[in-house]
Amino acid sequence: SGGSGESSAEETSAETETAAASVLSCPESQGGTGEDPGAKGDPAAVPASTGTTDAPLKIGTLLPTTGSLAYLGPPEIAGTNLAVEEINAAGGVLGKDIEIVHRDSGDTTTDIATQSVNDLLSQGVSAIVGAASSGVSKTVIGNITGAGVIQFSPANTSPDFTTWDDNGLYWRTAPSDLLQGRILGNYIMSCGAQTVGMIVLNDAYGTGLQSNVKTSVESAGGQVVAEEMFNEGDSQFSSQVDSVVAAKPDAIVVISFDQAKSIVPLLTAKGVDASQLFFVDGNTSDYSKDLDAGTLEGAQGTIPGTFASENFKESLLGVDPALKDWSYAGESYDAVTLLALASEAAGSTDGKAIAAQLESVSGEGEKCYDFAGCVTILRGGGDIDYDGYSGPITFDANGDPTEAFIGIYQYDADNVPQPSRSEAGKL
Amino acid sequence: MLAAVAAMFAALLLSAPAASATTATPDASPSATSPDSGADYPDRISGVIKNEGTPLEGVKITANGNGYEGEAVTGANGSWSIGVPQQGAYEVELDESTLPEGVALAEGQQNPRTVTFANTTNITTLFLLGEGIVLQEESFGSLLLERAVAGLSFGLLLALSAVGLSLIFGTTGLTNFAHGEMVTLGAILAFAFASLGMPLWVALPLAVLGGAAFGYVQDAGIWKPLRRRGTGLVPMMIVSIGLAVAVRYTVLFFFGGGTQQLPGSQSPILELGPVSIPRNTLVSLIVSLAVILVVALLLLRTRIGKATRAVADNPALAAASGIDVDRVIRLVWVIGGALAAMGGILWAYYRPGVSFNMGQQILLLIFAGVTLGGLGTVFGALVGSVLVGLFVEISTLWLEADLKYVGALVIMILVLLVRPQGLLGRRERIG
Amino acid sequence: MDDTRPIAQGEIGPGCAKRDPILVAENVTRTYGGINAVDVEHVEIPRHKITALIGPNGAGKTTLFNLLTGFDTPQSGAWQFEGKDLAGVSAYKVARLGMVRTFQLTKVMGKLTVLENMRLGATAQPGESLRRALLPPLWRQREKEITEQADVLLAKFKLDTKRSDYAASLSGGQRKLLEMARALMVRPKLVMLDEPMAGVNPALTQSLLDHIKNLKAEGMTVLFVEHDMHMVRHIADWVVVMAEGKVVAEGPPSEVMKDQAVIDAYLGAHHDVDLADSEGFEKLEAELEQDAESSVGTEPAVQSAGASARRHDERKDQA
Amino acid sequence: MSAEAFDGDSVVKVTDLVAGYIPGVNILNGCSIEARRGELIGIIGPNGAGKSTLLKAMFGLVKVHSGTVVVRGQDLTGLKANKLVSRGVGFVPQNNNVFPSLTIEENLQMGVYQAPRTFRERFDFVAGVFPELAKRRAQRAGSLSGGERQMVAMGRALMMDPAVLLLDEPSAGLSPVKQDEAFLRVHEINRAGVSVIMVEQNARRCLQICDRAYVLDQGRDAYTGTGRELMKDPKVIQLYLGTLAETA
Amino acid sequence: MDFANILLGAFTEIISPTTAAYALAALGLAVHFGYTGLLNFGQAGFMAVGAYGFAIPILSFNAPLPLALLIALLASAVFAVILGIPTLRLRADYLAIVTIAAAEIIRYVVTTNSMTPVTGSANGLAAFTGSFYALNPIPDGSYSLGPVSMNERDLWIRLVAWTLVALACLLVWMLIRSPWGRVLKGIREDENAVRALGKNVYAYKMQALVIGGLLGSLAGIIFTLPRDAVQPANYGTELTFYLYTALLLGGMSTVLGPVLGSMIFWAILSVTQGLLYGAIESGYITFITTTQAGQIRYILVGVALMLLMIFRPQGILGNKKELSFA
Ligand SMILES: Nc1ncnc2c1ncn2[C@@H]1O[C@H](COP(=O)(O)OP(=O)(O)OP(=O)(O)O)[C@@H](O)[C@H]1O
Ligand SMILES: Nc1ncnc2c1ncn2[C@@H]1O[C@H](COP(=O)(O)OP(=O)(O)OP(=O)(O)O)[C@@H](O)[C@H]1O
Ligand SMILES: [Mg+2]
Ligand SMILES: [Mg+2]
Repeated sequence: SGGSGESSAEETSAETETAAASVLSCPESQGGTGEDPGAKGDPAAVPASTGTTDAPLKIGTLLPTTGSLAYLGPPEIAGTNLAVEEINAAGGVLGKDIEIVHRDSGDTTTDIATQSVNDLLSQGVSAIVGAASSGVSKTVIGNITGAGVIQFSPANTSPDFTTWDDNGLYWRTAPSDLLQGRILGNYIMSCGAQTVGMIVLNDAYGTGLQSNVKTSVESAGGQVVAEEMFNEGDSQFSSQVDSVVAAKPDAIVVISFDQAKSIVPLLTAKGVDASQLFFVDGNTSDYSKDLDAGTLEGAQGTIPGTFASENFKESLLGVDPALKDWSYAGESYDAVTLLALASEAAGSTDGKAIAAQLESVSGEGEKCYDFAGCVTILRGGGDIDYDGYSGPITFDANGDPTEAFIGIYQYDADNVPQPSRSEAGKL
Repeated sequence: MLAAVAAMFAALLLSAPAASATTATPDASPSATSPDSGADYPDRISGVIKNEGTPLEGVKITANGNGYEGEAVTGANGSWSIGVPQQGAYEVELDESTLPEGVALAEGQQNPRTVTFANTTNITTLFLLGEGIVLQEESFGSLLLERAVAGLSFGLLLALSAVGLSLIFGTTGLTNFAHGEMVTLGAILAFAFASLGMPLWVALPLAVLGGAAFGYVQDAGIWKPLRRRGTGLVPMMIVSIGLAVAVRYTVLFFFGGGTQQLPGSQSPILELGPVSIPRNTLVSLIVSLAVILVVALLLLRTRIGKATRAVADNPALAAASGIDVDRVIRLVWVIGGALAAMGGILWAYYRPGVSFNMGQQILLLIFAGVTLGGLGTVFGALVGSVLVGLFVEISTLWLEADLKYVGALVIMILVLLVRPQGLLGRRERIG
Repeated sequence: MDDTRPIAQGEIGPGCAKRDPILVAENVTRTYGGINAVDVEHVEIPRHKITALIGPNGAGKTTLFNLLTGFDTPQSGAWQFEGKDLAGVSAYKVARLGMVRTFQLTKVMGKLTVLENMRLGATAQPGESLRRALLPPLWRQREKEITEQADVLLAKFKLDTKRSDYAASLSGGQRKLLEMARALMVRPKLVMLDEPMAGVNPALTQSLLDHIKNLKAEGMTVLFVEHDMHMVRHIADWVVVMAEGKVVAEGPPSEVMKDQAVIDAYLGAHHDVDLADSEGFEKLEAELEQDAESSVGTEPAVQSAGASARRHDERKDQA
Repeated sequence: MSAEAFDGDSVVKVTDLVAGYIPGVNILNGCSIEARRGELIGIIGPNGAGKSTLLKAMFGLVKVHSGTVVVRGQDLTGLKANKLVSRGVGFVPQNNNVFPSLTIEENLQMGVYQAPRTFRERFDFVAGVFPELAKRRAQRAGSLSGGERQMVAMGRALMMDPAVLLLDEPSAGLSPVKQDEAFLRVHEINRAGVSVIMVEQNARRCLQICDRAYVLDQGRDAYTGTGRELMKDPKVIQLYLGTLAETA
Repeated sequence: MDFANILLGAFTEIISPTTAAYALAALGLAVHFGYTGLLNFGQAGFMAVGAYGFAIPILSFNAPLPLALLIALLASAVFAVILGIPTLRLRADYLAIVTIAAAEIIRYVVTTNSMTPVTGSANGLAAFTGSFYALNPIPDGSYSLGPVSMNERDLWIRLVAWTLVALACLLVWMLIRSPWGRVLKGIREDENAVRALGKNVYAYKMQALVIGGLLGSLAGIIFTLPRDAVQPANYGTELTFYLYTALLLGGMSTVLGPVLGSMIFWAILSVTQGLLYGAIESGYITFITTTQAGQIRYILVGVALMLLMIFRPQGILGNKKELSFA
């Protein structure tokens, strides 16, 4: 991947000399590949658990397999499955293999989530990993946390959950939009843009990012000259694209999920240079099959978390060979691993007891990077600090991660995002 | 904890040279952009100095705070960057004497200014020169023209699907909520055939044929048996909802939830006088119009066309006139399926993109078009859909973009207030 | 109540004034595209009488009914019912005022039983207001009365056996009967019947005529459109003839039916001829053919009908 | 025109027909009628007797539970309507007998749906019978007056040129002249070799022109005889014909 | 595969407040469509008006519960009237599309970002049911209703919801068997005939629209209470489709049909899920994964819907005879 990163760097610098003044000049790519956060433990060398449990730890998932976010489901589910595999290979939690039950979250139009939650709760799960969409999470958070079960989202980024009245049972591995938005906005300005246009998905995710990008653009002295919203379920974006292009901004941020696949061709057809385009985690994905080669070359995007390592990708493919995307796979993996560790630390599979341990297994203590490694330390009486695929993960009392890396990616000539640089931030 | 972050970051940086060993401009030298101080510090204050879009080289910036002073001079691309030892508040100043002749800071730009940073490793501040940020405005006329063209294309595309819907409604009385899925299927089939390696000129007609076949199978498998049993229109409508759900999720099952592109989905923009229009859109505009006119003429002029209207009016009497009602309805489903599939393909090029719910997403607009024009009339479907398309696009001149369908829907309601039978529909005689 | 005073005031003729009109229409016009469906200068309908409105097909009789009862709006015109101006008044208000019409193409509430159809016609049912509907004691009594009234009418109209069947299961003639019986449930001041007996069995028609005459005795005014001249002759006190939207003749039935213009345009010279008697048949035939000679060539067409029918047979025989 | 005209072979023979709309409720309870070559058959009876049901059952529009319908030697019981049309049977229903959104001309075209080439010729014939239809051929049937619709419905049947014609109250709603005209044309067609079965409430006129007639009551053929016989039968008069026309 | 658990799941759904909300809304549709013939495809809009009309006053100006309730009902009555003015003159099929459009307009308007402070835009509103649960007289603890156990909060909302359903059924039943109801049915069959008999058809239609709409908005409130959140996306056309499904499953011109239909609808959803996931998790089905099961389940639901309508088009409680006169 380093090889293609190189060519894109050349391209952009070449264009800086020749192309029109509006073309941006971003800080040099630092390249980089995803690295495992640290050495994995040896599952064979894990000592036996000191605690026991009557019922094995049972975790439910509430991830989208239908509805408009259906494409986000597979990597997330694979992430959780991979974690479960690894945990059980290391002997499970409290002496028993853990169980995982998958249910569909649908999207907010189908209201399938409530039903799935009822089903999961009736099966006695201790924690539910999900939902992906902040909107869905809001409709079920009362139900889940009201039943004394942990809700652990790998992908909710809405700031609202920070202050939600959740009995301390809502947690998430995805950083709130605050950080990604700030870093992206600032990064765009550091590329020399003065005016920014945005095409934004009108939902918790989109508007959260949008307002943070806007704040940082404005505080850097730039101006957001066009903001066009579209709704989930909208499917043609010509008016949004046209009016953003009409404002002739130096940079255009596309805050969307899959809709980017329809938005980008409209933008580039209108003569927008790829290097003016910026994406976010919802849409910084591989477009090699969707767009003509070179279309996105030089465009950039941010994804929270460190770059997905080759190792991790391979392991995920082992779980689900059909995977194409990696979005939130790390966050999902980390969610399950953290739950298992906290359960082990609590010596219990009760939701509230697990929740009480989440903060401590994520921060302050001896670094460890997977279940086998961490649980070895834990059973040896040590204090652990789990760092996962999604970042260093240290929870605050609200259940939010307090620090995170935001990876910046740059598209190569094949329309594949390549790691460009990484910025750390605290919340 | 902080140390841990730093360590992580260091690890990343360390891995970087390995990856970029062959890079022409080694990233270890930020001096490629500008020579500055504090290159080793991870926390940086930076910016780009441009005058009317041209980067300025050699402008000097200083940062002062927390007992540290750093300075930088802009590079060839106008960018500057000062590393600082820790986050916090710094006073940043642009040395105006280093600006070229005749260039000054824009009005209202503070200099020096206080830049505060917390929690992120980089902070940017811009010094705007000259007139600062100038907002770009297009004239209302050209905006209107642009939206009208977009609306016309969108409307014609809706019309193609709407004609199929209207035909089926007109002949069988069925409000077919599965029509969206028939639209989707056209695009999905086109995608499937194309990804089997067929050239487009084979894949697209095959997809239309597939749509026709779907219409045929639907009628043979569901609607005809239901008619036989004398099932009422409302239960049939619910059946169509069930069918829509089943088909939609079957497509999801095989196709997945993501968006895919058909070959040739990115098309250049053609400039025709004052109008600029993507090539694909222009082609689809012409195809829609031609197909609709042909269908309309067939219905008005041919025997079988008249038979469809006769069946619509009174199936029993149609049978008593020697019309094979089932055959006529079958034909209508086949044509409706083909038109929907064609609409789906054009829709996939217009958006652009193929997804499992693409038809469902425009179903309401299709219905609105059909209704506005007058249910069951082909020209009504055409006129109504074009109006819906135009209103969707033109209303964005005043409405927020996320309300763009509202404009069209309100107009439809208002028109029906004046003409309850739709624009081209006919009022029934009482008594 | 045998009122033998003359109906018209002054000279009898199209649009003449009546001694005691219940309905007066002035300059009512309605055009569809190019067709003048209704163009009535002046017409008055006498109170407490039975008036027949006759005229060729497409003369505008039904359209006039639609206009007068608020189901259609005229291009111009004014009309008063019992002195009240009705132009622009909506259909249900017209009915409330006591002017109730039936439809030529019957309208029955298919998925309501025949009895419910009848009950729906009744007026002054307090339970029809939303507020009182929830308190059955307020409307039970009235419901009982209504049902009795309905049962009497149903028996008269020979629909009693169909009382609790869905109206959708009625035969064509039974629908006509229900339509009329339902209108009578309203107990209107003026009942306007649009071809009430078309499709009704003649024996039954005959027995209903007395009922209609009784209505007059009860103080109702009847205006009806009918093509059955026996019926017109039998019960009408007054006949109004329309043609091409205009009132062309008026008068007592015996007079009007002797009017040559009416005979030419509407009745035909031989409508009383017995076709069973072959002489009569030929008379009529000759007459009609003579009429038709002026219009499109009937003769060759008839021949061709015969010819092609024979061809048809041959075709079948070959098959 | 009558007795000598038919040679005895039966064109339509309905035997013991039992039919109804709802399972379990029979409207026709074993009804038998017959029309021989070139005969004009009248069917009269009180409202709700099942006359229309009989025609619809013969034409495959109502479910036949038992009994047979034989047309020119072929058993056509329960065949679909359009099949019957191609075997030379034409039908004019009592209600809903035009296509409202089609123009008059298109309505008439539907009459010759299976033989579009004959349209010109047949149209001229129908125009001769009902000149007003030709004059307003472009008007939509839905906007026509009741009588005009009836003319269109009759016209459509006359277009068909069938071997057997089933008419359900063709004269209802027509003005007296038009009624006479209609009866006369039906008679003419019949004389040209078409067997006609006609349901009528204008019973006297019907009995006057028909060769034979059936009186239908409660789903059965109660009386039968030549038109003239029935017209004179006091019981028939009392129960079905009334005396109104006579007193006039 | 644990059949007891699957049945338990189905039973849980049958008594859930969401099912009660569906029942109320479908009952409203029975008034609209089943009895008056108004093909209202905008019931989701009424539900949205109820939900937002309830949540906004509480969140925006701290309205007490009864006031919020009143505002919600008033808002939906006003919506019904505004909707009725242009639409009640329309033919049934036109009305269907216009009401869908109106409901979608409502949804777009509460979704638009320009009204975020009031409506919360696409995120919706949350945390407004405190005053409702504060009224809960049931002491804390765990209660069981048959095999289902629930806490005091769940019991309270179920009690309220199903009591409302019962009251609404009673109300509709009384209205429909009154002469007022007869006029509605007459209008359903032929409004011109009813007009000719001197009834103010427009007013009756409006009354029916308002009553059904009020039931819809009550349903909207019940729907939000257990979630403590309103989400605009919940109120899309799909919801109306499902309501119609429930209505027709039960029988459209019946009072108990909509209630039964909602129960069946949710039981089908739950059982298909239970069977499918059960079969996969216990290894009976190996060729699909649980990821795909969510999709298969919907395919099954769609097919089940079709089959039900094909084999019992009049609904469970409906009268087959009515259908033979379409
Ligand atoms: N909506 C309409 N559009 C066009 N023409 C119409 C419309 N309504 C009526 N007409 C025409 O107006 C004329 C009068 O029709 P109307 O129904 O009043 O006749 P009528 O006297 O009742 O005839 P009939 O005795 O046949 O019932 C007819 O020629 C008819 O075709
Ligand atoms: N669609 C239907 N469903 C159920 N019953 C019906 C239906 N149509 C007619 N009937 C019943 O069948 C019986 C015969 O009806 P039919 O229409 O054959 O009578 P008819 O002899 O033609 O009467 P009319 O002279 O009034 O037209 C009547 O009792 C009627 O109630
Ligand atoms: Mg008339
Ligand atoms: Mg009949």
